[in-house]
Amino acid sequence: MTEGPLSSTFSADGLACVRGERVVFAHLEFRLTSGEALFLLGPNGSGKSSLLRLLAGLLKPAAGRLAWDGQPVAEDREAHAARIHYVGHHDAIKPVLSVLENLRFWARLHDPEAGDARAQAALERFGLWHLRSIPGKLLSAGQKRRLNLSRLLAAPAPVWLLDEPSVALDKASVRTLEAVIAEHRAQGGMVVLSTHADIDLPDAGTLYLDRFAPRPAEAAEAWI
Amino acid sequence: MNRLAEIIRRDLRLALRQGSDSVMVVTFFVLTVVLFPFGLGPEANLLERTSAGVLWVTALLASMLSLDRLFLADYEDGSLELLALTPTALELLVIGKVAAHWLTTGLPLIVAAPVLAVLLHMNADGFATLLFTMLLGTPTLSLIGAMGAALVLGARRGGVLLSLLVLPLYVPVLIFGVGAIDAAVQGLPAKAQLLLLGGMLVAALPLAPWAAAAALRQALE
Amino acid sequence: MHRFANPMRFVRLAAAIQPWTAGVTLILLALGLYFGLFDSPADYQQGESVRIMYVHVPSAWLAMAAYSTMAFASGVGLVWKHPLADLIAKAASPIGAAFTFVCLVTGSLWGKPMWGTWWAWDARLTSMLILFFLYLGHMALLNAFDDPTRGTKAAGILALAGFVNIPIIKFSVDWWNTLHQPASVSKVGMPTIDPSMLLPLMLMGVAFTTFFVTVLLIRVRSEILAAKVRAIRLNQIHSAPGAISGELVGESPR
Amino acid sequence: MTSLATYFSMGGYGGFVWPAYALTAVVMVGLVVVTWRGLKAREAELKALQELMPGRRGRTHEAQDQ
Repeated sequence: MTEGPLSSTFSADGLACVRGERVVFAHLEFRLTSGEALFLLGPNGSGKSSLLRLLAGLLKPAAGRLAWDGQPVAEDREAHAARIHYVGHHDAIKPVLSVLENLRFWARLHDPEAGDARAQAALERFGLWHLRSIPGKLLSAGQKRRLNLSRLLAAPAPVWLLDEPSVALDKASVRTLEAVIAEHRAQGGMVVLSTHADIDLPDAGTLYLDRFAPRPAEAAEAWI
Repeated sequence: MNRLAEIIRRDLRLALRQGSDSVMVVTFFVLTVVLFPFGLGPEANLLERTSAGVLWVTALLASMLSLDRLFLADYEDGSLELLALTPTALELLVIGKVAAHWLTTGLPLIVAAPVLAVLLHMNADGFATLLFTMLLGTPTLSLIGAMGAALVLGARRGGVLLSLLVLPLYVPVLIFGVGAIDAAVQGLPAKAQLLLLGGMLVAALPLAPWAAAAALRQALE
Repeated sequence: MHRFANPMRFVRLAAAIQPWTAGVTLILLALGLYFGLFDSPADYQQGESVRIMYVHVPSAWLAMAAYSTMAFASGVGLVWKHPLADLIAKAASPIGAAFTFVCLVTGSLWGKPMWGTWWAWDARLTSMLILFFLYLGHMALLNAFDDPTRGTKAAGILALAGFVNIPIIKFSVDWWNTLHQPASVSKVGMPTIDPSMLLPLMLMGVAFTTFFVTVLLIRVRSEILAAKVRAIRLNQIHSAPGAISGELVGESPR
Repeated sequence: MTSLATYFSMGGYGGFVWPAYALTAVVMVGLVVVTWRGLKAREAELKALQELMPGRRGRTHEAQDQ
């Protein structure tokens, strides 16, 4: 696999997130090492998606910092982007491209060296290989989600950030996802995910976001 | 660089399969130019004198037609997030998308322009310069337009807003594009205008993708 | 809290400065009007119509100064992420647009007796017209988003792009104008300025500037308070669900 | 009386000079009025909000920790 050092750490210190002039969470911290998984829990609006976007680098923290092996992530955005896979609410599938073309594009964009063998293996794993030449517009919601998840395997990256990955998935596919995550962790990968449905990850840590909700006074503080 | 080629290839493939954009742009261009003789009268002299301006103004409007969709589809289906998370400069990907946009809209305009120039009785001395100005000018339009398209992502009435933002910034390209052709038609050297057009392209090449990438990151926050 | 320099301190400071800038504006305006309308000679060429200059030229100055302010503030906002800078940019743009409009109309009113036409494609007027469109675009972009912070940030990028473009536009319009200058329009530029004309012009120029500062300060204060109101409301939605907060969010006394 | 009339006629340019000044005045006064009203509206809104929030928050947050 591509993990350099045997064990890496991904950590957050005093992280705060401001969305639309509101402090969503503050003083958030966690520490994740290779092979670990982290569940994000919390009610709607507690900032699970915001935290994942923040970890991915789509959002900039209002305060605090993210670090990889102690090095601030903000110092090298591209290196951080190479380390992560982000699965958000949208599946980013072009209706006129075939399943394989869709996957290949994202795999090569993430890693220009990514070979077709990996793409094939990824599609086979998620049960889409027989649909490889079907255009994206014909896929069901569950198939689209599985295609999106195939990106995780088509180009390697140590950190997976999954925002409700089980949405639209049937039971069998959720089991596949669990198995894929387990293998990823066994190879030294990290996973951070939020979910409403049950995804079973053995000995995964949990992060309750409502614990980092700002105190009422602080919430409006951003502008006062 | 591989990634640049990859995104250009994807956008071209998308344009090819979804079709219509290039065809629409060229059709608009041709149709609008053809309207002018009806508005101005078929008198060859008048048409000849206004041909450079008519062609450039119309080309400028046509190239704006498909701009608002440049990033919109990627924004709506989540592709833009993943593009922003690609381990490369977002500016590079913007250049790729602009290149694909220019190949599918700018280039067809350039191909159609000489035919329309004939319809407008443009002096044959101006043809080469017309092609040259469009070759130098339309990429600049695409670049400036990309910045506008990135800025209006998620805005209400983005399409109309886009033209308000972008058209004033198009003025210099228009002035020098038409200026060069007019000079050539009158037998004067057009080198200065062409150099200025080239200069604008060279200036827009780093600045516009930078601004567009900044706007895209804003849109994704 | 952290990087947010205390905006309420700015509000208090602005409120303290404001009466002074307002007072200076009034005094300078009175003086400028006196010298401009009574105690200055008519131009030997343009006659009394030259007095339009005392509102036209300061408007043009202010139109450009406001854009520079806006672009500078936007730059500060983008680089240092200072929300106050974004608000200054947001507050400056309608003022700039208003004075660009004044400049255009007074220019037209000056042009009619001088050129015999309401509008000539004179290089300076044309540049001002484009500047006016840039302002309109900026204001439209500011208000085009549901999330006001997104609007200010997008408009900030636009302001900077426009600022880079203004010299290019100015240059191209000048070039275009010298090429197309119609012979019938007599080129009446600024009259050679006599000291007796310079005095009211300067007075009005400074008065317009302090006017700009005064209005800008009020607008920024207003924007800060609006942001504070939004923050409190958001806080209520998220901390106290129920009838009271719902009711509060509903109304908006504008 | 005639001197006043000659003054206002501005050597025949009164029809241009006065509208120019009038427009400038209208725009300047208009800007001030609109801006000032906006400020007052915000102030009123803020005050109403703060009064509707008895005790819990309001002006006391500086006193709380952080």
